[in-house]
Amino acid sequence: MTSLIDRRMGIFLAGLFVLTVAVPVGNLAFEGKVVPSYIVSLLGKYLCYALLAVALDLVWGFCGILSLGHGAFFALGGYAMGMHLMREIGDRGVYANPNLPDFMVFLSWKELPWFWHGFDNFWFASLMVMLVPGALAFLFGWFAFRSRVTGVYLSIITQAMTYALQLAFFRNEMGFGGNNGLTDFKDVLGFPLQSDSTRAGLFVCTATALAAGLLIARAITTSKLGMILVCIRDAESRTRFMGYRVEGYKLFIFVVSAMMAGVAGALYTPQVGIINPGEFSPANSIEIVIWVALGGRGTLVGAALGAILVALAKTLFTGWFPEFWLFALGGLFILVTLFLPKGVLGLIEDTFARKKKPAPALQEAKA
Amino acid sequence: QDDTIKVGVLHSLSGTMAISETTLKDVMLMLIDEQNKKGGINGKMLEAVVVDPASDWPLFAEKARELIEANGVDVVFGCWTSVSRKSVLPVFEELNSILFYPVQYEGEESQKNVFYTGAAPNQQAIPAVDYLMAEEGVERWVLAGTDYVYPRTTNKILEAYLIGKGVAPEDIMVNYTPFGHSDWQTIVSDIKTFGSAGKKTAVVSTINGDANVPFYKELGNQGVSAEDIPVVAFSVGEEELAGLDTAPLVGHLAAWNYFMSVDTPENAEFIEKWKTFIGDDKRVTNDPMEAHYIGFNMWVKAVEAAGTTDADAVIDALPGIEVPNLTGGTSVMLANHHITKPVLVGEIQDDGQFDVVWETDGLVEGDAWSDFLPESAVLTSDWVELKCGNYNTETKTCGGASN
Amino acid sequence: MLDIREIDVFYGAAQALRGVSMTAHPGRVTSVLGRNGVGKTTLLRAITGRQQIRSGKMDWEGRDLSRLRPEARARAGIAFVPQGREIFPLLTVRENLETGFSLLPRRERRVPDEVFELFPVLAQMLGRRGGDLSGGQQQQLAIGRAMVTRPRLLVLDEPTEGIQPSIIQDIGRAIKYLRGKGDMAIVLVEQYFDFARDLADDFIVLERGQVIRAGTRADMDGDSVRNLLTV
Amino acid sequence: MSVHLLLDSVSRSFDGYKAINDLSLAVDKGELRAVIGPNGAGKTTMMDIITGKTRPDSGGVWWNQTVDLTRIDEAGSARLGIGRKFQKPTVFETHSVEENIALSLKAERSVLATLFHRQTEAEAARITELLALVRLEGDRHRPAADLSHGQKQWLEIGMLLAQDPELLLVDEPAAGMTDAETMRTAELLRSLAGKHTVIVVEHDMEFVRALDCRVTVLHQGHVLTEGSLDHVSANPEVIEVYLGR
Amino acid sequence: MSFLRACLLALLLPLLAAPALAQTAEFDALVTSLPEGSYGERGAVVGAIALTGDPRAEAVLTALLDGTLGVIEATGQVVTLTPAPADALTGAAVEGPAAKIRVNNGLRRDIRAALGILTLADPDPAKRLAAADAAFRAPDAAQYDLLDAAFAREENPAVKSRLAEARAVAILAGDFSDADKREAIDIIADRGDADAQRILTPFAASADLEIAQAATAALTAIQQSRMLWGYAQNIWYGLSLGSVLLLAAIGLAITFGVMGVINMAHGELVMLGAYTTYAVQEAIRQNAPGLFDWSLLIAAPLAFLVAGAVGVAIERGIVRHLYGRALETLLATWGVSLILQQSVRSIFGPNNREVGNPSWMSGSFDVGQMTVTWNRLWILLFALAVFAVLLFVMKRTAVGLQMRAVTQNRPMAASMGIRTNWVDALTFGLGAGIAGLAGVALSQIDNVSPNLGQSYIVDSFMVVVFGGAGNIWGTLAGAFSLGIVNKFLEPYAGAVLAKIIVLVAIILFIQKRPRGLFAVKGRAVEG
Ligand SMILES: Nc1ncnc2c1ncn2[C@@H]1O[C@H](COP(=O)(O)OP(=O)(O)OP(=O)(O)O)[C@@H](O)[C@H]1O
Ligand SMILES: Nc1ncnc2c1ncn2[C@@H]1O[C@H](COP(=O)(O)OP(=O)(O)OP(=O)(O)O)[C@@H](O)[C@H]1O
Ligand SMILES: [Mg+2]
Ligand SMILES: [Mg+2]
Repeated sequence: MTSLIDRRMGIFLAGLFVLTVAVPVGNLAFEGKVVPSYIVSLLGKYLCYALLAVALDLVWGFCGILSLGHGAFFALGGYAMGMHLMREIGDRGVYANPNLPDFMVFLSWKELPWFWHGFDNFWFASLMVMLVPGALAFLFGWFAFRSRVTGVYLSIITQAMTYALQLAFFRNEMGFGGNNGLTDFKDVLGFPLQSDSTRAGLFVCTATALAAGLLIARAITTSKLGMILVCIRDAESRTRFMGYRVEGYKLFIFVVSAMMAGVAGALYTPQVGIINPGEFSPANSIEIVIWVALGGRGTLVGAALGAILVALAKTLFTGWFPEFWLFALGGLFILVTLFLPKGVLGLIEDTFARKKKPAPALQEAKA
Repeated sequence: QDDTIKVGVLHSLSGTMAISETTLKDVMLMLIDEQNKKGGINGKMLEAVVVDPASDWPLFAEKARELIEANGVDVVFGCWTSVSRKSVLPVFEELNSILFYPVQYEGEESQKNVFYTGAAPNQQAIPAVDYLMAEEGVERWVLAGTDYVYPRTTNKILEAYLIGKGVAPEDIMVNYTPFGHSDWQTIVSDIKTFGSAGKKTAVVSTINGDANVPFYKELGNQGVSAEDIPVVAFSVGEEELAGLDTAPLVGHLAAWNYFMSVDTPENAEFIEKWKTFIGDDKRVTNDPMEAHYIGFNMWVKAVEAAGTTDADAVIDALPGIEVPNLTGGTSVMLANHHITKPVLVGEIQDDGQFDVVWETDGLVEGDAWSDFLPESAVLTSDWVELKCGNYNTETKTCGGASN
Repeated sequence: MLDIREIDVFYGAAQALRGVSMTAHPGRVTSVLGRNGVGKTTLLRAITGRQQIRSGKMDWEGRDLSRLRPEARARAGIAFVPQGREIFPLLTVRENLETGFSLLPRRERRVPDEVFELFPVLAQMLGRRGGDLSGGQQQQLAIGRAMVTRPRLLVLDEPTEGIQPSIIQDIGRAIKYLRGKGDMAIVLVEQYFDFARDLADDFIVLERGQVIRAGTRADMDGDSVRNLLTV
Repeated sequence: MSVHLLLDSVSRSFDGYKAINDLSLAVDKGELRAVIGPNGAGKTTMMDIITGKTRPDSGGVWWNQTVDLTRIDEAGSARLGIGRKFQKPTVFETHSVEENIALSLKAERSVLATLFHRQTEAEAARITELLALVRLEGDRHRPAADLSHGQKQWLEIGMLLAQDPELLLVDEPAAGMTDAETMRTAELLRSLAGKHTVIVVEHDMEFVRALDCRVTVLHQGHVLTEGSLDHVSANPEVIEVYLGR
Repeated sequence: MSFLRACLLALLLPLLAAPALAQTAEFDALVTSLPEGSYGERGAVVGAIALTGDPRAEAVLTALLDGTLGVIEATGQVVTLTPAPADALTGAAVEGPAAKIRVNNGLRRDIRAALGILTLADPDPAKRLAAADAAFRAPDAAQYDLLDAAFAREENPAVKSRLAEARAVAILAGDFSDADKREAIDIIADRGDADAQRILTPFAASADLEIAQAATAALTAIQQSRMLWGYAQNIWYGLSLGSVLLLAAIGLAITFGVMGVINMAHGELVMLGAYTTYAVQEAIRQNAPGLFDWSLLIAAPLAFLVAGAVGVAIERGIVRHLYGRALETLLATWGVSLILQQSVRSIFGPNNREVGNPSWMSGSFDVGQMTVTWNRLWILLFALAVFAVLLFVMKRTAVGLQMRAVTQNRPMAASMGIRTNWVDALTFGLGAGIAGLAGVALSQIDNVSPNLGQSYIVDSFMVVVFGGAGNIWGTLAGAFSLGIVNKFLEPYAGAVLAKIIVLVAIILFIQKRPRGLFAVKGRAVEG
């Protein structure tokens, strides 16, 4: 069957590796002159998005589950990590309360709610980063797939899920800092978050996670299981008649994807310094879908590229023409759909293919 | 090294908050323009650097970093929502730059690099409630707000305050709604019912942004008049009213530190300039605009005094700086990085303006840490003497934050 | 009459028809024969405008067909019974039939009686959704639907597929009847050799996208054509 | 011989329309059975019920006299060993012809097994063999979407064989095939009988004759008559509703 | 307050009887001093004006209350501003810039109190009713005689019954006999509303046993009827919330439900409708203020056309190239929505625009104990009308049939001679146009800002899918059931939790019915 690392994956991973080495070195060795510090966390953020896009592509591109709620898994991962970072502040908060995060103190919480326990331990938190989104995905998927909720119905209930979570996390009673979310992080594993070397370290972690995510996704999609996922995408009912329990496959990939999204969120939180319910907003989840569609659905590398491209466009456009950037971004989306049916990756590959060899010779129609 | 002084403007020009923040960006451009006409500062021209954080909180942090690191701005004027401010705080702290924050907020914060030119709760909520109690004889209270930190905190402070003033807990009704709530039928009818208990009732509204228009429309349509149940709002200003037919709302109240209708020469001049700058005779001015006006002038004075835009020097120079505000007084930057402001209570008129019906005797000092919350009553902020934003007066230590 | 000359059709880079020519005349049935995957459906798709031809000529009643969009071809009197039936699944049987009205003048907008005479089951099932019908019923509906438009060229792709023997006979009779009226040309793709031979006035045999045999009914008898269809 | 599949007075209606009406049918192990009947008689619906796609309103469906098929879903019935070819060919369009066959091969169907599956020599050989049988060797690497209608029919037959089921439900296999291929298909199915139980639905009487087996005639969701082809086609009612004169 | 009023009354009563011409000079002086002083001082002046008994007092005070009393700053002359500036005292026309005299809540209350007394004998029954109402709101035993006299001479039944209630309140507030009080309690109890409940509550604990019993019995009855009315109220609120959801979603039921295009720009099309309404109202305000009440009727067809035209442009320019690639329409229409949002922001500015309610859309009326606001009622009717028209078009017309055929199988529809291009454009245009109509209605209850669309898009998709995509009846049922469930939850759970519960309920419901409330069933969809 297909090899684990095909050409496009190879090129992307090689590029990623170069970045992983060059960015921290360029930043640390030259005191930020070659690569300014803010570029490091910016790129780190992009790579988190890329991992999130890969996670979505896994379920959408290969299994046809258009999740409009993947932001929820990302945010949950982010919150799990945020909770740890919050705990790590200890008594250095403004109210100097060693047991409670600031927002709890000033909302007069008397003790730490049960679900905050354990998060002072980094490893526990790291586990939760995957387990919490994974558990939610399992629960949600178990019901939905068993009931054979598909297509737009599934999309919309995933949207309802993330929307409900957004509203819930807004509530101060939930104990997650309400609208402001979790902020004011000081350090992670004892390394101050505001230092360049920590940032570089986080960047390397993110790049590694992305590479690992891509490889895992690729391993899954090139396996027989991956082919069955595509069967489910194209003709779900037919797949059942072949004896495959569709719900099991969907559940598996949905949970894997949710965990991957959770990891992306966990890496995101320390790099942007805040996690708040805005991440649960339906619009955010739609944007993830847009990254994947723009990059090229069902291509993994394309999804990652799409995420990076859109984020980059947003960064540049909001700075270049703050008043009109929506025109540029909106126009970009329209043009890509109209003229690049296979996404940005398709364009890149077509250009290369054209350079390599002239148009493919006319094949014989076989009878 | 540069021959201009760069001023960062960090306000959302798109997304949900653009509705409020775009105006503040324009005000900043106007103020910078004016200053340049006066010859800049210390012989250097000012240059505005505008970016769009698009109502996206993490993007605020990214853009702040970009402004400071990539664009090399010396000061940033920006943010509206608390979460956006929270999001950029670490950036300003790390890169040691200056942020002027122009919006009323829940307090409970004082940071070395941030200057709060909007109202703290004691400069808006408490005086407004005092007015209603004293002048309108209100005994029953509806605290209605959008479900997020500012209303939650403000209502918490108010509840503590009201109960301290002898209001019975059953005479306080607290109600929260989601952002952008647009169906107010049930809540308005609940308010009516709550208000028909025989005691004079008022609504203290911390309803945010877009939700206000449908709220007031529903109030008007269900015939809740200001004479029966006045609503005093902390987030509704001239800009918000510009989107409403105010005829049914006449008499409802707002508490601010500035109203466009205030009759002072400074204000007249400001309004005049604003209308010319924006090229629209119908545009209104509002409280956060004045906050930027004050903040900007304070910063200019501080830079002039320090002779440099170097952040540390300016931060040190700012406390104690006095500039005239638009309501006829002089605002002072306090050691806790908040400013002194008058508190005005205005009634909505049918032309969309507020008529000031009450104001505090003198200027009120912004208090970073509320005296009505037990945990923060013991805290104080002083960046001049104590060099601490959260000094605990009981243990005589500075909380861990400033290391 | 329909006059097709030397047309080439491609799917992407793969050529499905090479220099195919054929004609169809009013009052005559032209059978298109060939094994699986030789390009029969492709030829009909080219006639009805679903697939563009790359070269060659297609004339219908003196007009150049190749530039017309599918609906214009329908309006020019060409009706299509596609392989796979393509019933509008969520429309009722009645509505499926009525989709043919759009190209008729207002007064002629009714379902011809022949349709229900030929396929009585359709009359019983007028209110049911097309997609719920059995395969064979759908096939009957597809033929009936094509007849609603009163075509002058009827293009049928394996109309007997999945249909019970008695109705196959009826369809045969119907095609004969339509041919007998003399104003309709019929192109019939059919695998069921006896049925095709029975009806055909002219025929062509395709093999790998090319016409390997063409002739009239008389040429079809005997084993030579039948042999072309075996592997 | 034991009864392999038993339908015991099964009924099913859709919005009041009785598609299957008190249908009883028994098929022995290794038997080849043809089912004919007018369009809309309920033949496809019967297969839907056997495979768990449609639940009957009443009646029982028994597998090997022990397993109640009405409680089992599509995947479950496939795992029991019931394979099906659909009336309207449905193949996995983006997969290549070869992959379509490979995925159908009899093998462990669990998530983990497929995740770690590696294709064996034997499997590869079997695929080649099947492709040759359905004459799609040349189209091996084409996406199934590109096949013509008849080729998809053949591919489905190939997929069905790859599954190697105990019971084959074959819905109109000869539709869209040339007469010669129709005969070949009949031969193929006959060769399967004995080792496998086969139920074939077809309207082509030549084909049914070539199957040379017991024939069940369905009409309005009910068994009209049963017996050899000659026997049933002599039945005036069958002639009336089905064969025509 | 009430002491002041009592004094005032005591002074007023004889004055009402005596001719008051001598007071003219004093009246003039008082009126001239109206613009000056604090609100408190001016409140006293208002009282004094009423006391003069001058026949012009009512007109001046009414004008002050309505905000049509002004002052020419240069001269201090007090003028009435409508219809044309005229001297408030002499009625002579005057020239010059006049500034409105401002009033605050307290002053307004003073004016109303003063007016109430002045207008109990007004020839206009509406004013008498208002006066009676005012008296009812501010119970005052001292007013008893006055009310009793008014009651005795009143002939209008509506006013009379209100006067009876006002008198009853006055009795309950004063030192009257127990029998009188019991009778008063009965009168109040008949109202059966919140006011009655408020007034009677203290008497349930009265020392007099009979009074206490009467009050308690009345209160229980009131409570029961109020509970029933509460349900009615919730249903009504639910229906009206549902009608808003229906309007927002119904266009989507076409573009998404029928055509299968994930139209993320739907919200922006709604927004365009709202902005069209704004533009129409602006034009009317500038050119023909008299037409204001017609503004919505003018705006509706225009909004349909504007949004419909934009819809057609989107379909022709973009969506047409994407049939068969359903999910990519999401990407492209998201792009369109960003562009539309920003365009509106650039053209109209980022702020809310003012869209007024025509008079027939303002205010409310009471049905029993339930308040029904006119705008909600009209919106409900409008939504139902739009729904009915749409249903008719889709199910009963040839175009509707063609639309459904084209969306189910585009190539086959073309082969049947249907002009698919035209029908596609028309269908999308119809969906978009209906979104525009929704915008007209939403402009009456919500913000008109560039964000308007975003706030409805999630709900709209939710409604369409919950109801069952592809079924217009489903959209109707979905909208109303979500609306009603939401409104029944809200009083118990609060707005935020209610919304969360509804979302979770949708998720659970879809498990039970995986294709929505009005699922399209059968072979066709199950595949
Ligand atoms: N959409 C398509 N894309 C690419 N190739 C196609 C497509 N449709 C058909 N083909 C190829 O074109 C050739 C002719 O196909 P066509 O459908 O015309 O055959 P046919 O003669 O109708 O066969 P059948 O009897 O099986 O219906 C076949 O080789 C087929 O694989
Ligand atoms: N899901 C459904 N909804 C409504 N009616 C159905 C459904 N499934 C089957 N039917 C009806 O049941 C009857 C039997 O259909 P079925 O497909 O089983 O017939 P069949 O014997 O296979 O016919 P054919 O030979 O034409 O394929 C038909 O009238 C059909 O319309
Ligand atoms: Mg074919
Ligand atoms: Mg069938």
